[in-house]
Amino acid sequence: MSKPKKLLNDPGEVAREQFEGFMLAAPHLEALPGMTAAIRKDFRPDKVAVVTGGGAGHEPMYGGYVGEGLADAVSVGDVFAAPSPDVIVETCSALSPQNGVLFVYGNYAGDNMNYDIAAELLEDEGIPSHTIRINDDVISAPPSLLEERRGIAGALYVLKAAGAAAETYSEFDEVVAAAEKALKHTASAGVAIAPCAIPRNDSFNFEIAADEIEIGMGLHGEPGVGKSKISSSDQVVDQIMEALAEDLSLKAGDEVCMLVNNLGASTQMELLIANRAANLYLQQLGVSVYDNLVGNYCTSLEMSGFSISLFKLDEQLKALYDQPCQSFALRR
Amino acid sequence: MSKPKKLLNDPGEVAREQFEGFMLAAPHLEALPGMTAAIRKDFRPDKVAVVTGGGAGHEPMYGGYVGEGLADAVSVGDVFAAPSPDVIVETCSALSPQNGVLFVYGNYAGDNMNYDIAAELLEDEGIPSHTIRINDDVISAPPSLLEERRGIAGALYVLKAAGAAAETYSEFDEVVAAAEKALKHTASAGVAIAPCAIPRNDSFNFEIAADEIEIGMGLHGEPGVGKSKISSSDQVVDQIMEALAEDLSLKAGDEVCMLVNNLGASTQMELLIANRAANLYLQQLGVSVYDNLVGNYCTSLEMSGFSISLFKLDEQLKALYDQPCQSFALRR
Amino acid sequence: MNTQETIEMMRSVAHAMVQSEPMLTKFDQAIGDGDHGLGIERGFSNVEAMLDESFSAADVGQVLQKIGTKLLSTMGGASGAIFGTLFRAGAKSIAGAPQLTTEALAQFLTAGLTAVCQRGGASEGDKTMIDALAPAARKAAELAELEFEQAIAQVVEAAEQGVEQTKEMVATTGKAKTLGERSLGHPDPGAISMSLILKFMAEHVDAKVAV
Amino acid sequence: MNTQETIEMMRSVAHAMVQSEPMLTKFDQAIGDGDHGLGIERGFSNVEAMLDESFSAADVGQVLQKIGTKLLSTMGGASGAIFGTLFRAGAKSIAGAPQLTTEALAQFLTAGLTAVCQRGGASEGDKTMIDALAPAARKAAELAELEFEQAIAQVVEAAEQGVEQTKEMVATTGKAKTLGERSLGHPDPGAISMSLILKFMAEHVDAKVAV
Ligand SMILES: Nc1ncnc2c1ncn2[C@@H]1O[C@H](COP(=O)(O)OP(=O)(O)O)[C@@H](O)[C@H]1O
Ligand SMILES: Nc1ncnc2c1ncn2[C@@H]1O[C@H](COP(=O)(O)OP(=O)(O)O)[C@@H](O)[C@H]1O
Ligand SMILES: [Mg+2]
Ligand SMILES: [Mg+2]
Ligand SMILES: [Mg+2]
Ligand SMILES: [Mg+2]
Repeated sequence: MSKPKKLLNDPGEVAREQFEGFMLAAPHLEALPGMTAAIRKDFRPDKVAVVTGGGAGHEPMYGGYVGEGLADAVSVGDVFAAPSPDVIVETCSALSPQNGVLFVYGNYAGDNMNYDIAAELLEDEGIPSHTIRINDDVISAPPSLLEERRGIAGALYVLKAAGAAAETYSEFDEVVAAAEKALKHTASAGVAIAPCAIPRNDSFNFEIAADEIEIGMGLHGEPGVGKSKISSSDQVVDQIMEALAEDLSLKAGDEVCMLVNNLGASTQMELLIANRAANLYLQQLGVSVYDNLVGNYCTSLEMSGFSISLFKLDEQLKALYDQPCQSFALRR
Repeated sequence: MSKPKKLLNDPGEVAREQFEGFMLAAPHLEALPGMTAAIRKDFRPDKVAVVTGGGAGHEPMYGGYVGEGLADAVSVGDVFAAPSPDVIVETCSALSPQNGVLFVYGNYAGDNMNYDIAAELLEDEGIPSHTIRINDDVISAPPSLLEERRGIAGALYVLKAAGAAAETYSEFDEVVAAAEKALKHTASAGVAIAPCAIPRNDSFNFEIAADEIEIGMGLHGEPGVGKSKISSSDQVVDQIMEALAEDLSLKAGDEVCMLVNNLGASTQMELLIANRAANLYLQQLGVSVYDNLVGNYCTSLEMSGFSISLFKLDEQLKALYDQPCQSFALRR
Repeated sequence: MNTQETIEMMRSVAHAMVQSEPMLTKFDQAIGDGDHGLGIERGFSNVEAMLDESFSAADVGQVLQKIGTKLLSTMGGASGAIFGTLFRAGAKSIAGAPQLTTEALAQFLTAGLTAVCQRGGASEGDKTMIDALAPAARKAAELAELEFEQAIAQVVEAAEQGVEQTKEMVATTGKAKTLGERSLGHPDPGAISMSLILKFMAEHVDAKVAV
Repeated sequence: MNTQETIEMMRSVAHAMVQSEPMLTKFDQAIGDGDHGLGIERGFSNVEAMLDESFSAADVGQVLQKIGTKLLSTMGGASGAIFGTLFRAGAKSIAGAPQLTTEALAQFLTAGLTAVCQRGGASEGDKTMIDALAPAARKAAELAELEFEQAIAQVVEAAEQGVEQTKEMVATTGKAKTLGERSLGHPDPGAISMSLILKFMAEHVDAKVAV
């Protein structure tokens, strides 16, 4: 078995060091002293505060989506581990939010529990909040078990819509409704061809044979539809697109944004080749692509593979998507 | 030995397929029929035409830097192979340039010869051109042999400055002078920790032992300063930064843009940790960072490692950097 | 066991939990995301540091409550919330208790169990630490009349049997959830941690008896 | 050798060059970027396709010139420019020649050599295809009086000796350049291609004689 190989300093300090490195490239943010958490310097306390976060290891998610027209604050945990309630509470308090907090994060047991505890503590302090758990991974559970679905790269679209809504709408409930609609309009699925390793561990989190792939594998190696023999990129993309099109009930005339996202170690070439097939699939369906992102937007350390996310537009969501945004990982 | 593993279709068709996938995500460009080449739809023939290109395998370089405020056209060859003179000539002709062509590409024997032949053919057609060969890799040759230095990720800064200059200045020579100055103000160096493989080949282009790295390794596996035992990221970054600071004669009070670029398969976490050390190095030197990019800007297929590029600003270059740009891989 | 003895016991439990990282990592790699050992190490090394010479607490309840707060605030991940909740809710139920008796332990585990089930929405049979915690709580209640030092070994046994049984369960929560059938045959890492906490209590007690 | 025979010979050269891809790839992986074999395959498969039944040319010079143009326009990379230039400049020097004699070959190689040196700025000893081309050109000139069929084997031998010598050279151009000392011991892939082109000419001639 090959071993993970990374160029690091103390592997126990990666979460802190990567956050410091990120902050240096994100001068529009202010770090909370002693924590891997940050807020927008230009946050207006009278707007709804969009707060995100999760475990480290998915860079540039989530910190990369904090900024104008996106989220307002982020809390980061250790690698693949949700941040603790204390950090989340301090992050929110640093915003002094006057119009409530909208939590937007991935639907994982650890995040859910830590954010729920934080929300209860905030409520004690008189800060109301609402929670949106991103569950865009259509392979992770059937439509009948939506609350079981995991959150992956589609978070980008939900954060974009929530952030734009928070800049536009003054009513808390309006912002919540827009973000919830965005989530319903987002569907994602991935494929992994090689594993990832937590820096402190000297072995990979899972194994995939040299001639195998796994469609639907999650960001931490959670299984998808099972291992299969490696076939062609086109075939894999078609299988993924079919799942997404079905989930969003796509039909001719629909308009979507599409993200082809690197899970980590795939070549940009593989992403572009997948993007080709994904576009051809939509063309055949008569669905048009309004905007198309290809790159490293939500990673899983050095996992090799990619995910595809679709964001089905309507008039409102398109207007929100069109609003400018400025952050480390997304500028429009 | 581990084998390369990629999710592709026909490995002989990667250059074409990745280009098609790229074009679908770059609606501001128009492809030349039957070629892996494209021009800006909104090119104004009266401005100086900035034309770039090179072998495939470095995505999003170079096509990703074609658009408003950047290059005007790109020609792409097969993997790690310069485009042929025919393609380059057709690319330029498609622009119908009325104010000359400024070629900006990496300094490699193959590119130099094919672009030189193209330039001669263009001259026969009455289209004058000037050539800038990017040679930002400070490890690849000493300052006394500048013309031997290879071009790597620093191309981004030269294309940014050349593109902005071409939008701003009407005189051909002014644009050339600005781009040449930008090149002189750019220095880069990289480190590789794992090799890359051309998709058609079923073995890697070179080998690095599990406990070794190579500082200064080029985009195609060209050797750098020799193999060394893997140490800490901080040590490697310091060594790279020292080479860059010396080359640009950096001193307290200077201002730079900095790019920490993924060669391919490194984790975003490693990039951010390297970015931390690179910033700390500059802070200690009293050099301030005006803008800081971290991500996949110029890759070498699945090579693992990163490069750091510095762009030393003066008033003119800062003004050019500040100009807006819109492309697949760079938006400001 | 008085407050000072409880502090000493929990210090050695914390130390031993930190040492268990590699083993826990292996099990979370098998059916989870590989970070459970590191989370336990992070949380309990903070607990160990807190329980230094300068640490003091009014009573046993406060010792356990402070441990819970430390776990909750420093661990993160599912297990930070879960074990933090266990210690905090359990401690609240024995607030002011001057001695850690078997009855107090039973109360602690039972109240903690209720809180954990509420917090995470899981119940017995879902292949979580609950499958070690619930039988341990029942056994402690059953032995409530015995001295702590005499009861603890059987409580550990109950927890370890619970761990054994998780091997036959299909995970329905946490990162192992979607492993489905593939989680069969592997024990739940959180359940192992639960049983280890109790086991290291027993080992500390035994070592003291031996001395 | 007349025009039609030259076409046939070059068709079998092209075919054999395409077959040499794996071997050339290995050598370019050793001291270059691993694409030389693929470039040769790309260029010569286009040449082979061009030289089909419908292909016609006025004279030997035109055959070689069309081959050069095809290589230049389809290969890309350093070798596309280099081998394209060799064929185009070489062919120009024997424009109108009705027969491919040894003298014509010598002229072709010598003029091609000059053009290649000008194009890329390299010269003998820099560990490039020039190190196979230059001795081959000299040998052909030396044997100019002999029949093509009798001379070609010795021209191949000169080229192959040139390839051998590249093993002792340190690359100073192309992607192998910065390998420096590490390129020692490995032959130059472009030099191998140069010698193979001549060798496959000789093999075609031999096969015809044998028939
Ligand atoms: N809802 C839940 N209720 C009780 N325990 C849970 C729950 N979800 C997860 N766990 C426990 O947490 C353990 C995993 O902890 P850890 O690896 O730290 O969390 P994560 O899943 O966030 O990586 C599991 O083995 C399980 O025992
Ligand atoms: N300046 C030059 N003059 C002559 N031949 C050269 C020159 N540069 C490179 N070559 C030849 O090209 C070969 C490499 O070709 P190829 O792999 O296609 O090019 P690239 O270096 O662009 O990958 C080398 O082995 C060498 O023989
Ligand atoms: Mg985790
Ligand atoms: Mg090449
Ligand atoms: Mg875990
Ligand atoms: Mg080559």
